[in-house]
Amino acid sequence: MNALALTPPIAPRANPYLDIESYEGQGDLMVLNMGPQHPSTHGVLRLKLWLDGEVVVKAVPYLGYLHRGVEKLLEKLTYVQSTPIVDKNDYVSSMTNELALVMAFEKLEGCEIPRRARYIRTICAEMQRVASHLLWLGTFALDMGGALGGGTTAFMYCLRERERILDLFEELSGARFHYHMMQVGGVRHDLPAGWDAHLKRVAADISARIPEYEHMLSENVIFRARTRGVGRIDKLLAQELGLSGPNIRACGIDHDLRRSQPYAAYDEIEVRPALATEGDVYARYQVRLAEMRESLRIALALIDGVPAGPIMGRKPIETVNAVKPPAGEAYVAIDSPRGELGAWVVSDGSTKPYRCKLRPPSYHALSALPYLLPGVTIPDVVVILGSLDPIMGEADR
Amino acid sequence: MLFDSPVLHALILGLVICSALMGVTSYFIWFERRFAGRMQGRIGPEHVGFKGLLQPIADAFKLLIKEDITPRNADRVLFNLAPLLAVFVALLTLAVLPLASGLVIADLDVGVLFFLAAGAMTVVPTWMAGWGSNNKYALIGGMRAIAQSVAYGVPLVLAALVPVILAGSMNLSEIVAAQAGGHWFAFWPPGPGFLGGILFVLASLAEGNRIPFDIPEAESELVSGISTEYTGMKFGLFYLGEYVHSLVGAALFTTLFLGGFDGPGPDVLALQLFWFLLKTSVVSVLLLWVRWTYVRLRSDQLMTLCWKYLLPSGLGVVVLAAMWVWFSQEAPA
Amino acid sequence: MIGPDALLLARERFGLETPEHGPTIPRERLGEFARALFEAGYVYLVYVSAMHHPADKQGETERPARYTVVYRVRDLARGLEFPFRCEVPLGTSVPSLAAVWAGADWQERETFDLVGPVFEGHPDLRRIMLPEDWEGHPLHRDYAINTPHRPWR
Amino acid sequence: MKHEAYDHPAFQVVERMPGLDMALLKADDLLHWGAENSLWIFPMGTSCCAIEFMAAAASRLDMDRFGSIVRGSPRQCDVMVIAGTITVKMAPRVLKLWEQMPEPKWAIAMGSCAISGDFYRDIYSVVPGVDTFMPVDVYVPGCPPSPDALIDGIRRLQEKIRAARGGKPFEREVRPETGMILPEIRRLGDSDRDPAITEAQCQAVLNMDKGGAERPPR
Repeated sequence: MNALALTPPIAPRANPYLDIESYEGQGDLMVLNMGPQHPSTHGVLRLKLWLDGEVVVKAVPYLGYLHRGVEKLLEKLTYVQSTPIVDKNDYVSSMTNELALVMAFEKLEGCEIPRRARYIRTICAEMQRVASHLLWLGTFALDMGGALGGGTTAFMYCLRERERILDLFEELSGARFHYHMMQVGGVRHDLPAGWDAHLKRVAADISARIPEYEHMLSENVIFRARTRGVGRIDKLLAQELGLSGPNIRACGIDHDLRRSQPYAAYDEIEVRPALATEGDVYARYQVRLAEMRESLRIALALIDGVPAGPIMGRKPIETVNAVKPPAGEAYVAIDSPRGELGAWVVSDGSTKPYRCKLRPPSYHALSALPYLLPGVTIPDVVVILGSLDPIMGEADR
Repeated sequence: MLFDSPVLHALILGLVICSALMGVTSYFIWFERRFAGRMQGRIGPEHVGFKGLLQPIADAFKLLIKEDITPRNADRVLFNLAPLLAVFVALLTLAVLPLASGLVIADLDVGVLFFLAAGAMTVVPTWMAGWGSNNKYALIGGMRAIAQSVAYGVPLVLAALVPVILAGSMNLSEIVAAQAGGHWFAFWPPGPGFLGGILFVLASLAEGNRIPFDIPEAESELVSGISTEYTGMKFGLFYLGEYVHSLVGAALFTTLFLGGFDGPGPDVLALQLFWFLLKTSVVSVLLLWVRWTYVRLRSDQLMTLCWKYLLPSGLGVVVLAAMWVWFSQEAPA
Repeated sequence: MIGPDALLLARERFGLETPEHGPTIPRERLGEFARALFEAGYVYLVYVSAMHHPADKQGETERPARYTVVYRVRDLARGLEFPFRCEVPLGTSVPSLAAVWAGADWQERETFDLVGPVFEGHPDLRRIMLPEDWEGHPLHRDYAINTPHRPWR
Repeated sequence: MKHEAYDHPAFQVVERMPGLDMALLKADDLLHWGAENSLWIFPMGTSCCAIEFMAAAASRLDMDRFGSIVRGSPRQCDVMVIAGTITVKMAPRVLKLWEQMPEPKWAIAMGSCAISGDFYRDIYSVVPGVDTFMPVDVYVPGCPPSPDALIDGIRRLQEKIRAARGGKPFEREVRPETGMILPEIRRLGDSDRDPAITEAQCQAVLNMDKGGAERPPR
């Protein structure tokens, strides 16, 4: 038994299947539905809370309000058509979605990706991570501050920076949101002229802004009081639930797919770990800020050395059934801003995948809620939910 | 003393001040949205009239024509009375506020006691709205308001005691007179006045349910707290009551700690009124600044703040003020 | 990369051949195999998923309609990974691993909801994605993609 | 012929007092000008369009310029912006929230998922277009529509309110027909939509919270 796994759990693990009738609190419990439409459930998640006064006794999350049957649709569409579908799963970082799916198809087909395409993929993934963490920081402060208050100010600042990055991607791929940038064998759009200067300007501005956010949030005594020691996850539970990305790195476990299974151009750059130890909300906040800085550093380091050459490793894709991998099975996982985003694809030799399962990190993050919420008051429910950074489009697929 | 009968005087002056305050509050809301816009790097209301000046009027008209919904099994009396009471209680404190020497609706000798009592009543409409609207979120908001009101009540009284001790009277006009000639309580006795002022600001922020203490009306977790079920003008009254309370809180702070209408220049009514309004607007802009910077506290953190930190420092400040008064008097005969 | 000790475990103790996508464990010994993996340090559950196969002929043997339930676990300390699976004909249930990995609870609920294998021994096997009163499992090969659901579509 | 709506005593007074009806007309005109210029928005954001909706409310394209702020509770809002895919499990909740909004209310269907279900429209769990169960005033096409497209949608809604107030005819916006296969459930304004569907939808909303769709866990 490796030492890392079985560190003593911090708090006795809450029982998510507590029998309500057998609970003897002072009065009877109030059932509160933080329903699918709620200002701070980050999309359409419904939390059924049993409250004793204002303390949560039991929490049952209900998902599925955004289940769009993506896995069934992927079985109906060919390999080439499936990239735009997956864009809309994790709509805050759609490039990383495409990357996971496309790398799974490439592993099935076994084609080789040119070095320039790998560089472009890494830079886009890292800038997408910064944009996604910026949106998370904005909505996280909004959850804490309220619609007409301090939280909105941090929200506006973060979205102002995010617009800069969206301009960058609009210049590269023509779209603000769903880029359809990756394809089997390489990348669809090449870097326009002057794009690297634009990227350097944006990256310099944002790395100058991050201390401003810290000055406004982490040096603020109320913010620290609201986040220190709240929603602590212990290491064993985090691993059993399959948490990944910032959520598990905040618990002190250095599980980063960019380093353990380097893909795209991560083998040519050294990714420094962003770790914290307590595993509470403040640790996740710190890990995400450190990751933003790290991603900007990686993007700046790579942008100068982008090699010349083709951006497409196989013959260009003209028809819809151009990609026809041999029968087989492949699982590829990459490190999206929310954690390990995997695609398990089974192909039966035709131009349509036989089965395509996407492994969303948000679904695993949400499965931690029944363990984290008992014993916590309502304002902390909102803060813990925000700190896990779930995206319902990805969790519900 | 108009028409030398206090009742007529109070009636007319009260009418004038309340209607003026309604206009000032609606444009204070416009100013806050522009101010927050500038703070957040965006333009506030812009296209409704010149620079958005007609925006508060448009909001008021829209609230007038909205359908007036009372939830079916809501407590009808409490539900409909709460907004009216919210505005009434917020305006009540105006009665004792001296705008200029002699220009005060009711020059009570127990002015400080009166506005503390009116302040303590602000929790009643919040709870009535919370209980009356038969909505779980509003109920939680209402319960939080009650727990919160006990916590900030005592530090508010202690903070208001400091100017009473320093001025030796509870009549607000005499407190302002005692601060005449630049001896403002916030600065002149360096110890107690300044600390008492900070305490008063924190407690009045909590009393008016303003960020960072807007826990009963917490939009992000309680949908919109106590005013979840209110539509149209009833919600408008709640919104107005909150802003009137923050303006009146700022006016109270200037009266008690910044010398009310005292300022350089001759004691002409117009000049005194100008000084009073200038100081009040500066203080209310500072409160706005606080509102758009800080995040919200949890209710139990507010309790620990009030009971463990504000209360002892309030006692300390009162003792300091008393010692200052004791030693500054010449030895008793 | 694939954990050597888990491969050893699968070959010696359970006598299964281990192709590239992981051994196929009979359903009776799945719980025991999972517990052995957990003891061996594979504490990180990556995912649980399933495939539905209609009845087909492989070579000459007639294979009934069946589910293939697929698991993948990791040991973060040693950086090892191990996929394994379990084939079950349509009617029978699969033992639930919710007692071994806490994460398997939601994973199995979603697999049951969309693909259809029943996980017996699961603490609360309800549908998680679709409304509770939904008939049928969408990811069956014979489930039409645009089945209507009155009164909304 | 006495129109039954007008035999309310208040209207008798208006008829008798000379000039009062003109005054009321002007007053109504003014009040609707207010409604037009302070549209408080209820963000029914479910998926990607909700992020673009936030970008429209953020600092580059500021919705506050037209006086439209975002409110959390449906009771205080005039416009419901449906941003994102509406699934079968979410539809009764959207209809219930629409019913809870006070009367002069409008709806903006933002994004092609809300307009017609986009490429998810023939999937088992997606409602093909929001106007199959609720009236929609303005359609903002796009996937996702850029923030200035949404603000153009809000301006179009303001023109619609201004035209309706001035009595000028304003033809109802029709969902952009792109020659796609129409869902069996006709849109709300369609002539050949059988009322049984509307009745079933309202019934589904009623027994929604009686555990109809969600059996509570053991």
